[in-house]
Amino acid sequence: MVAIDAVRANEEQWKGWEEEGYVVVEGAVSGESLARLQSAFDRGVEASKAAWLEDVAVGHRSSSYFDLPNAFQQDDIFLDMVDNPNTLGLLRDFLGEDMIARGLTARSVPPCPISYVGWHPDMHRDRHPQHIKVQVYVNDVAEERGAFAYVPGSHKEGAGPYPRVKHLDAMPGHRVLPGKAGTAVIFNTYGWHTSMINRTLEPRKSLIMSYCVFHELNDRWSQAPERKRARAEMRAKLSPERQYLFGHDRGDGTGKGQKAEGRGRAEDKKR
Amino acid sequence: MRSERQRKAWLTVAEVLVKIDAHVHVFSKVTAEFPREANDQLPAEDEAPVERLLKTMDDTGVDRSLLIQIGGTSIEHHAYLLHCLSTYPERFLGIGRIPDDVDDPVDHMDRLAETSGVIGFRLFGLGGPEPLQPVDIREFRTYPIWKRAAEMDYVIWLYPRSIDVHLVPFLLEAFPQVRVGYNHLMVSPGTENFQMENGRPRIETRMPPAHRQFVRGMSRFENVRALISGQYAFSNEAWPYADLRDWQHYLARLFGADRLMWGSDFPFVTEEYGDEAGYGGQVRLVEEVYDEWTGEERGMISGGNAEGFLRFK
Amino acid sequence: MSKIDALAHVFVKPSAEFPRETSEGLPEEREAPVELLLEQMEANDVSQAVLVQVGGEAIEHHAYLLKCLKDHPGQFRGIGRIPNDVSDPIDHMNRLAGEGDIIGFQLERFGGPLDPLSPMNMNEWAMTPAWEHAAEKDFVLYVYPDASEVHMVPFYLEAFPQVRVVFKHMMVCPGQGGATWKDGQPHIEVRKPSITRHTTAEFYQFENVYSIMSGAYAISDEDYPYKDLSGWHAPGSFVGRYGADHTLWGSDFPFMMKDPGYAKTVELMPTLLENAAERDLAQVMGEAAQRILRFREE
Amino acid sequence: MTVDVADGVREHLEETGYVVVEDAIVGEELARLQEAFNRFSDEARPGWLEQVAQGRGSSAFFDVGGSLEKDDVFLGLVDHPSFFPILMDATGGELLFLFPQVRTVPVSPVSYVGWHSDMPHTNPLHLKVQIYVNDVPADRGPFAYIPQSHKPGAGPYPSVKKLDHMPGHRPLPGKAGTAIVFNGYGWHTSMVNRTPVPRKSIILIYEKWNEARWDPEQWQGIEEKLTTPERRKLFGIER
Repeated sequence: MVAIDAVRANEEQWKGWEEEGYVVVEGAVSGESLARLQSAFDRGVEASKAAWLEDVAVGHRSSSYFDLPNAFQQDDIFLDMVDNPNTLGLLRDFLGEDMIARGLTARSVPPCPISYVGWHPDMHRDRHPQHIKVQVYVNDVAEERGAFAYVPGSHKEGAGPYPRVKHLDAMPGHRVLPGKAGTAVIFNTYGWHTSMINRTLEPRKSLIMSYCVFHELNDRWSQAPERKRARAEMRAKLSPERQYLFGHDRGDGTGKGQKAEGRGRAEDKKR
Repeated sequence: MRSERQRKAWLTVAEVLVKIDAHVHVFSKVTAEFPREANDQLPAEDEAPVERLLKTMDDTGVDRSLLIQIGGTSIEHHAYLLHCLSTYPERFLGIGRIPDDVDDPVDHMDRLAETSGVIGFRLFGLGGPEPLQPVDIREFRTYPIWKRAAEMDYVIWLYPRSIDVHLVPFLLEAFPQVRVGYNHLMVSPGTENFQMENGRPRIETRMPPAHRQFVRGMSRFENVRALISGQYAFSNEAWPYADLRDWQHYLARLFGADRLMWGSDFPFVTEEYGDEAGYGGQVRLVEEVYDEWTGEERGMISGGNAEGFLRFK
Repeated sequence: MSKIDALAHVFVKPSAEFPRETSEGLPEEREAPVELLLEQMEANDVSQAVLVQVGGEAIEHHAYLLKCLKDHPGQFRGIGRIPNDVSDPIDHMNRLAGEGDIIGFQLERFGGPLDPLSPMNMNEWAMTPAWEHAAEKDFVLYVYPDASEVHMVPFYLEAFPQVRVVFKHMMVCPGQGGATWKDGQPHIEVRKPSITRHTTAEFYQFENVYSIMSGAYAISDEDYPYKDLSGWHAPGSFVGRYGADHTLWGSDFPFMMKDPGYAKTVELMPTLLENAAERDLAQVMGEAAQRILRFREE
Repeated sequence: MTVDVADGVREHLEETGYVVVEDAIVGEELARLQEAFNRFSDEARPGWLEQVAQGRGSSAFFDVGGSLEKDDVFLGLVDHPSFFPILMDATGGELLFLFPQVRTVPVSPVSYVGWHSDMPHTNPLHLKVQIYVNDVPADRGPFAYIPQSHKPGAGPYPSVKKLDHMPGHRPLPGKAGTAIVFNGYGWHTSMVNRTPVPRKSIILIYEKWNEARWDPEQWQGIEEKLTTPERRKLFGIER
């Protein structure tokens, strides 16, 4: 279930979602909770940066970006972000009640004359079920601070082809989406996106959360012991709603779980 | 049917018939005339004399090669390299080294490049801040080296460690006119997974490397060339190192056939170092890896590109 | 891989249903119906084509183009026109593109100062909003600048790197009175070797600039295969710099039908690019257009 | 013949292929030069624009024709004492003046010319002098040269999309009145002008005296101004 007070998609947001493949929600996180998020994020980075740098030195990880390890254990504010009422309602509209949260990444992208990632879709329409990502800026992200960018309409069936470009800003028809801290970008992962070049002196800090439809899942939950343990530990902290949102007691993730009844999703909701 | 020559004309690439080995080492025993540092990799009694290299090249049809300094960074440590360059100017060009703690790197560079066939310098560490720290390239220890390379058209022979890779794009952007040869498949290995095996490097690293995003991004800088070399050190398989094939084709897609250069890493690929395929295997490697490419493209990788980029005469 | 004609025109005699303007090259009685083009394409293994509007720039003048796009979905892409005096070019673009397969527009005016030595402030240029809108909507721009306006183009290319810009007619920029008609065929008077040397030839450094090697029949002073144009096709020259993946082929149908005709026009690039690799020719003859203009595989 | 040139100048020209002469033209003379340059450029501009519009001329730059006939301040540059000795020294006194280019280069994101060499070594020594008529800072399309690229067998040099990617090149900005003497065998270009102001310069073109280039007719129009034997030889009026 989703909190009743969740904000729902308005006409304009529906149009943006269907036509362009993304919706920007300004002020999705603000005030007290934004401050908590920012301090938790920075504390987390400080606490775990050394280990990351070691991995970089050994050659096991890339220095092009840094993801906070197990953010949920670091602070509950990260959990609050996953069912943030300012975005969750829209996600339910776009995915339906049977939605499930797949995870959260707390990412720092250092300044660099090149981007850590090129233009790409995460998912392929013919191979994967619908996934949605929500990117929440944790610090102010001006255009030149490696803002998220998307090719409007590239999520549609038969869109493209899109060329390999040497310079990110040469991607035909792309749109750069800068935003203040607390801005959320909800985007369709079938669409082409990237992170532009960060030419400022500060890293770009953001959360990237992933959602999809439970009964469409075609991958098993990782059966690795540590993964199961982590899920079990985390479950202890979750309210029933959150347990449901994270897929607990909903089968093994192969879609065999009970499908939530009568809960439509975007495609069924053609108005 | 179009001739190779005609094809080249359309592609306007350099003459591709020449074979050039863009990464080899020669060294002598430690002597008064040719002092050098001795260590596990290079015991004082070991030697890889230039005559042996020349014979190996002649036996395998390699015309020229680029000698990379090994066995120390001070001027006197370069004695054998300089000797080889001045003795066989028509066969070799050279890459020198610079001590990390040298007071005046510019003077060091100019002195080495002045009279000999030294066309550039090899860099490992770049002397900049760690990831997530503010970056000002003017504060890098190696900034004066890059600046001088830009002024004098020296080549930078780059083999950074993984902890330094994030600094490279800043330098490439600031010095677009500097020719950079990025060593050993652009795998910038980590510090802790170097070992010696049969007296040659054995580097445990995952492929594709963790910093592949950087590799993709750096390919847009026009003056970077990727060295198709060092496979033996990274591969978990015997020649032709099938586990590296995908990565080598990825590099080819990024850089195009005209921005790859083959190098052998002689002498560490010879039988003396327990390499079964030997130098001949290295010479055949480009053909083996890029088997679906045209002969002309393979020719560019095996020498045509190095001839133009390094200006072999 | 079958071929894609990146520059063709279709039109019928003016009628209530399909109004169009008439001109020296497009007299009232002249017509080039889509059926004729399809016939030529089929006969020469050309599977798809870009139809560029002729015969007027008003919305209603596009009636026949829109019909052809509608009747042959997937086979054609359309390039519309914008009246120089239109009050709201953006609305004009949207209304035409709203119709579906219109993927962009042809521009011949750039709205900046004709004197290259005067201050270049793009914010004041009449066409800047159209370029902004093209960037916003991912429209393709076919450009055919006059010699007196080409100096404005690189400012747009730099400001809008994400806009696909396609130059027709080998990137030549005819001067006033440089384009004339003779027996229904155009002739474009340009200095050879190409005067593009100092201008459009340098635009290859922008990733989204593409060149259609069309109009040779009109530009050349010689008979087919127009060897006096080797300055463009010779190895390492114009085409070589842009690269096969940035070079398109176009017939300029129907204006070259009398001489040399469609079949010979299809054969022209393979003839002039005699040294090209097969895969490069495949790019020029269709693969590049398929990718850049987003034609679906037939 | 030998000519006195400052210490190191000959060596610098021989070694790098160019020599920068700062303040070659100064004060009153510079003011006159700028005034004449601007006056004749303004006169020539409409004709140039017409040429451009007709497709008979390039909009990428424009030259004032007949400058030597128009004003002695231009003529005075051809054997100007500030750099003339360098040219004479480089050619052993066997210098032939070919022609001037009084050139204005508009602002543009692309340069009007790529990296190139003017002449192959089979051609007699080809020397040029680039004189900045207005201030040319690094971002106003300064002349740029690849040191040592004038030497036989130098290079090869790659074709680069962005001018500043040329290996080992050196842009040569300078104040108004700066003169750059360079060897035309070497690779050079004009960098991109990103300022709001066009670059104004005069390019003087010379060669070591040779029969093929000698045209006694060429400067008949200004013969009465070519009174000294040196000038008459320099302009090819007499052998």
